[in-house]
Amino acid sequence: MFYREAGDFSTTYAEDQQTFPIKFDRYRYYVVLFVAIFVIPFMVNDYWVNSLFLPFLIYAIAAIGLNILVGYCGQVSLGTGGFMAVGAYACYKLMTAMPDVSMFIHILLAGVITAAVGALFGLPSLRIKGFYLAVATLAAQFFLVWLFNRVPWFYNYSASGQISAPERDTFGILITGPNTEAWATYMFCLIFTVFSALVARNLTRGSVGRKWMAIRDMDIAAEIIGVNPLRAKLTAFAVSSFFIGISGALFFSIYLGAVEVGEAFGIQKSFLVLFMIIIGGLGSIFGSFAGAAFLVLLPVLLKIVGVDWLGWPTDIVAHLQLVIVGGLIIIFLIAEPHGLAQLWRVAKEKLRLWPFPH
Amino acid sequence: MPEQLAFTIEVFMNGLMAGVLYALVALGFVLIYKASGIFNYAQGVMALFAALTLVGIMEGQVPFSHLINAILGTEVHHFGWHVPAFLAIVLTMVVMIVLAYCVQRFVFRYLVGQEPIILFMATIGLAYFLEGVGDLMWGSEIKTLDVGLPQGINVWIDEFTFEATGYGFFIDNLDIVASIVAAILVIGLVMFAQYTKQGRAMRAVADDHQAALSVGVSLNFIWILVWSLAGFVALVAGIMWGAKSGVQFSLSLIALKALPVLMLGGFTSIPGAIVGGLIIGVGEKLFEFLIGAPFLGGATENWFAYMLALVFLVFRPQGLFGEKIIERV
Amino acid sequence: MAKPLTRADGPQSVPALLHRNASEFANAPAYREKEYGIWQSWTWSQTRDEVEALALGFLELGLDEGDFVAVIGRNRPYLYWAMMAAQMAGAIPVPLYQDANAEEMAYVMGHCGARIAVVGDQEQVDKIIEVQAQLPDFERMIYLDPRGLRKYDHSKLDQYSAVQELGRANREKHIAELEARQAKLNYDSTGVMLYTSGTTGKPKGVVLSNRNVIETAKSSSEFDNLKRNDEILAYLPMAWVGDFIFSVGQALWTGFCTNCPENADTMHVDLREIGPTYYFAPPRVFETQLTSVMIRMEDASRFKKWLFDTFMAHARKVGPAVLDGKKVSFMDRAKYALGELMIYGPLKNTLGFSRVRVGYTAGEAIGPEIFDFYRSLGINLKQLYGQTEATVFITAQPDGEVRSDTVGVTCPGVELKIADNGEVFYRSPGVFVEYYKNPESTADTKDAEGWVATGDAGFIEEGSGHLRIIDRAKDVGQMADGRLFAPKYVENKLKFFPNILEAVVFGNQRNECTAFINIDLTAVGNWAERNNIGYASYQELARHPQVMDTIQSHVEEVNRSVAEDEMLSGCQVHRFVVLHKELDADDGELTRTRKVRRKIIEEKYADIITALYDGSKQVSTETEVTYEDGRKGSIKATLEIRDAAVQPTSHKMAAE
Amino acid sequence: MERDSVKDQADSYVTEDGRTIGPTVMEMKNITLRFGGVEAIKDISFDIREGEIRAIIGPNGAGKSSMLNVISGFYVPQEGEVWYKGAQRPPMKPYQVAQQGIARTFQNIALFEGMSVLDNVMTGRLTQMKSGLLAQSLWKGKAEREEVENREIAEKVIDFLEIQAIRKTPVARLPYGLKKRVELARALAAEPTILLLDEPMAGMNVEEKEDMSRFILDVNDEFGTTIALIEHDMGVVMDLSDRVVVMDYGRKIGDGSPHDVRNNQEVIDAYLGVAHD
Repeated sequence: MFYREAGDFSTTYAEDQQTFPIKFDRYRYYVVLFVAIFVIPFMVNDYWVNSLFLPFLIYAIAAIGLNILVGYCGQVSLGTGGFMAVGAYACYKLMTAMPDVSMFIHILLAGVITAAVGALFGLPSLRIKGFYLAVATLAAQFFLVWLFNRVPWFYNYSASGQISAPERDTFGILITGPNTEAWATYMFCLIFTVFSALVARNLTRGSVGRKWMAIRDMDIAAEIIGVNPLRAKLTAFAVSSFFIGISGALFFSIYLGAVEVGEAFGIQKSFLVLFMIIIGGLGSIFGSFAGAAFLVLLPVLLKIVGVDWLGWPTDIVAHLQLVIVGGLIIIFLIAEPHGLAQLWRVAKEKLRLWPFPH
Repeated sequence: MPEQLAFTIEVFMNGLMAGVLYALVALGFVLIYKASGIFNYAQGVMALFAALTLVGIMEGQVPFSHLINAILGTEVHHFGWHVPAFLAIVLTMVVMIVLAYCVQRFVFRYLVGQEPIILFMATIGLAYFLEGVGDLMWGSEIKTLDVGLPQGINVWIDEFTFEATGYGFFIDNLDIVASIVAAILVIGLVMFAQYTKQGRAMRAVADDHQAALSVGVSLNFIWILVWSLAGFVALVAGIMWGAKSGVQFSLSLIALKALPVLMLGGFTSIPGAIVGGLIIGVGEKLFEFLIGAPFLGGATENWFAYMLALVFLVFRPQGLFGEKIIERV
Repeated sequence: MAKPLTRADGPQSVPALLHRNASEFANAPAYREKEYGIWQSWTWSQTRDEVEALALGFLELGLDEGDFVAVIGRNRPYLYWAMMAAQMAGAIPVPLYQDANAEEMAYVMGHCGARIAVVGDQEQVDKIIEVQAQLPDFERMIYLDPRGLRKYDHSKLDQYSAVQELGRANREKHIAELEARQAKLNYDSTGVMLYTSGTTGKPKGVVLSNRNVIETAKSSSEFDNLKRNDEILAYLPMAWVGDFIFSVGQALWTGFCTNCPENADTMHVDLREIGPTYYFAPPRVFETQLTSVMIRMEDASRFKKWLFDTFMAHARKVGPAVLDGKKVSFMDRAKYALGELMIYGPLKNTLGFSRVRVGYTAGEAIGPEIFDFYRSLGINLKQLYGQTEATVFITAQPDGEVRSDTVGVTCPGVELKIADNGEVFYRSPGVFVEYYKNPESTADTKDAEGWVATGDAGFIEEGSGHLRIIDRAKDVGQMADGRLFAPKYVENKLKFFPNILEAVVFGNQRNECTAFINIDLTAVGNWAERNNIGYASYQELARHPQVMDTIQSHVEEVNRSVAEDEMLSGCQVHRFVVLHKELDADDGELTRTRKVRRKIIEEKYADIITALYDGSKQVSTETEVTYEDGRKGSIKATLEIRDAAVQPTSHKMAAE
Repeated sequence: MERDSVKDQADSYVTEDGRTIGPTVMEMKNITLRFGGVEAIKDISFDIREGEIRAIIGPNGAGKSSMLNVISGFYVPQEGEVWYKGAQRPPMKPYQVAQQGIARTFQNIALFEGMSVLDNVMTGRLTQMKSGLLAQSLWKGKAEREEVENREIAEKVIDFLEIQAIRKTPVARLPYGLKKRVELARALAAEPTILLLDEPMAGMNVEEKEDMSRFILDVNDEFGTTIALIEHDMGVVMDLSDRVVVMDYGRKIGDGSPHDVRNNQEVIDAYLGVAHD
């Protein structure tokens, strides 16, 4: 309906293969980006940032990561929490070991380290398939959490066994520790989120992405047309873990500030991120954002409605939340297995064909 | 006889008894998986739910009392009666059957023919849902469950072993009862699957839906049946675990214990589930005792089972009893 | 009599124009073709080089001045270049219809004695090879798409790109010669030769000079002020004069960009992608498109359908006025704007018309409601009247004076005159040189003063000065009182009503006109169902009084509009019958292309005609019919004859 | 069988219908393949010559597909050698075989249902795309160039097989016949030395079969691609192929020109008898 595509054509493959080949989509994307960069930072306060934007941005990265593995490469993983923990602890060790190095570097390095770990735990995927693999990844989840619990070196022998982020800045702007500005942390995470989205998009539309999807859609055929399954799967695990590591690092250093591995990165976290991509849509970058937004907003809304308006005890609201999330998962799997992203796609198709039905 | 060995044997026996329980839960998975191709992650939560319900009924709690109170501002909690354990168990079983029906009617009927992985995720959703409902119905505080099972150290074994080895084994009566019940149940289920009409129908469905349909087996019925069985297993597991360490969220984690058992034994093999269960049970206890606790700072049960299964699968993807898979194009 | 004006200044030939563009707007896009998934583009300078390379290649192959080069294939830049290259080399391009069968090709190529043919693909190659034997002058064939041709004997066969290579390789050798040949070209040298698809007899080769091409291109471009940044989609047969003028003439003159679709199946997608700003299509294209729109809307959701209907209704009300910049009440404008957002805009977009600035239709009469549909959407669709002999343009509708029933005012430089029998004559710089090797037909059509007979009868409307074509001149007769009798004109008006499928008007040499009517079974059938009127057969429906009333109202409406034209007022239908059977090609009443065979009908239904003229209220008749399976049968019927109200007219002509 | 001698002949060989085909490019030597107890292929030897269309025919369960799977490295025979381009092929994984220039289609379509036609065809190019992860993640340099270059090749194939109109359609939405064509496109995009077609016309109607046959022939003489195909339809085989191998119960019972094979008694008994099922 709002699309005006006549006269919108491409004369080079570069134009044809760009992320948003349709002008209208492209412009909309620019607008969103503009708002995110030049408007929001000047309006946010601590509450908004801490209850909405930070978790959204950070979970979005994690969702993108998991989506690459599950949605694009078809390898189900329940180890997300564990890998986020790797990112967090890697970041912590780096921060404390090299105080003067920019946080950007630390976060990225944390991602790289997580990627390595992820690839390691991806090795079995060559032999183990389907949800045998899914279960196998739980090994990573439990082992890693246990590791960070039991090996004091990881939490610098602190008495509590917790890790907490010391104050660090980038370009003189404080972005970790208690005394940070809302906009600073927001911008810092935003940069990583945008970066992750772009990289993920580039990978998934290129040859690597096709290898992944080939494996996902029909691994045998993929191998016979020349895709090296182990390579493809390992890259998927590595890239996926890279993003998850970054999100873990941010989750710890920027968002929480101090974590106890068991509760922050337990198996519940793995499921949460998995739900995000199921609800958002497997195999879609947009879906990762949609899912993250949805599951970040939902509890906030429930709390506002349940606790603040109806004045119910928090525990009941928490239980209700479980019911609702669980129910939603089932409903989505039944009604729209491809999630919000698919709804979006359909809507878009309708708009493009408007006023015709098909 | 050196103490170390004695300890080891004791641990071994404890492991064995834990293993039987794992086997039991795993069996719940296998039944559903064989008959419907559903990998039921919610099994553990079902156990929790069953236990909660049992306690609730025995205590005569008002279901959803918290919610009701929150909404109506009332202060209802108890009907003020107590239900005898046996009756309560029966009622709980009824609840589990109703649950089984609902699950089939409202969820999986719409997911027939979906990829296994989708079904799996659906059960994760189900797990969340049930957990939430359970808490809403009965409250989430830790409860003690006493259906009159013998508790405490088994004196006889203690003395006997003391005579024999000079060291008295500490074996909990509950564990003994649990393992016996579990063992009986396991045998019972196997018998059921092998020799009863429904059992055969169940296996028929497992082997070939179409064929089963064509010989007039009602899929819907079978599925409700297996879900009920799973509910039954969950109930038993719930009772045992609940009696042992109280009814609380952690109870639902026994499902996580059962997963590696399944990987080991294969999702479709009943003997696999049993043997796998025992291996895992014994394995993790011994590992913790011999390596974990002394060298790794303990609590290795959390992951040992998985690592074992993982490593095992890498070398034998078809599991303990599965036969070699020939891929075709 | 004014001599056709000549331009001493400015480029005097097509190649000259090409060179001008190549230097003036070197880097502007000249041609595009959707191939391999994207729009391959060539700038003007690239185009010049490509064309030159090919021309040099021609020279190397021994093409002489005055030779003919046949060009056959679907619209592709390469083939347009081939035509230009031929002109560069002093030869004359002859585009042929790609769907012509081997015989037709044999005739045309034999008639002009083409030495070289540039063709699209294997299909064309095979056709020509089939008839090669009959073509003494024919030498070589140049093909574009090598597919399937690998194994052919290449002694008389070259690949297009190979010829260009040849040309580039021998540039030094021939460039001087090529320059010389181009230098010789002037306004009077032949630019192109186009064969008119002869409905009667063999096709005739219309020779058009550079003057014809350039002058018309120039005037018509100015007429619609076409700009360099315009876009057209070239999808109509290359052999048709229109395509030549649009895609070569005007393209070269204004320097706008010509786009060629990927293939037939992707045509609509490509149209949508390009979104041309200047668009031509014959009426049937618009007609089928409109029906498809309606069909697609059929299964739209109720809400969408409601939106569509309401806004389209509004559009029909004010759309054309808005388009013509007439004054429209603010509320209507607002509602129209809303409609633009909700319906018109998206609709135009999906059809690919969003950017159309000038759209033309021509060739035959277009139904008013079809025409108005597109206009009301805000698409500036106009009518023009032209023919090959005039290098297209004779008259066209200027913006703001667009109507479905005229073909507009004379194009710049065109003079018109109407003969007594109503035939339209014109004279213009576009007037063709001659029919190739056919002096007598040339003489028949073009007199010494350069007036050309169109073969159509028409008249110039009082006041507006618009030309209105009424019929083929040969079909126009005279009534007893000498007034003009143009049956087709009236029949068309009648047929524009959805309820009327066919109409036959009589009156030649009579005092008044009468008509046979065939109702449109589907349209009227629908109406019947909606008003739950039961009917068993066509005949029964046709007899139904309400139907008769409706038809009568239609006839009277037509009478009113006919009466408005002084000249044709005599053609009002006084009495009519709704026939008891549908006119049918199987019964020889229509041609296979659904043209009415008056003679046969007049004989067959003589009784009814007499009844129409002897004032009787009804007539019983029996008619022989042929059923699908070929069996013959006959139907008896008693037909009601209705009198239709007619407008009083002055019998001026009769008086004289 | 009598034609077996052609292997010993000089480099090129002229078929009955006068086509000259090149030297041997691949040779199977005494291949035997077992699944557990069952012998799917029993001691079969034959060769494939450059630029020829080589058909493998035989009744259901004759082991044709297994043979194709051996060639494409999906099954590893217990006995026998595969010779390729004059050297014995070491045991290797299917993807390595593909990288050696052997592409194939599948009996029951194995397209990537989650992708568009274009992407599916592009997967045919994967063996040629070498740019690194970093370059791709930034969509710069080699990655970008590579995408465009390979897109061009893919588009040529799309154009060749006349599927431009469905370029961006998700394959899941395509009718069976088109899917088969897209699969051929994917295989073709790899610009293979040998193209293996596993029942390319299975389940097609007459026109579709004609189209497919035309495409196969065109591929063979436009690109000179060597083609080995399995086909049930005897007529099609006879029209298309230069030489035919006939299998029955895992044994080779005939090898030679279509003409020879048609008149080979054993073949007639074993195959033509059941050809009408």
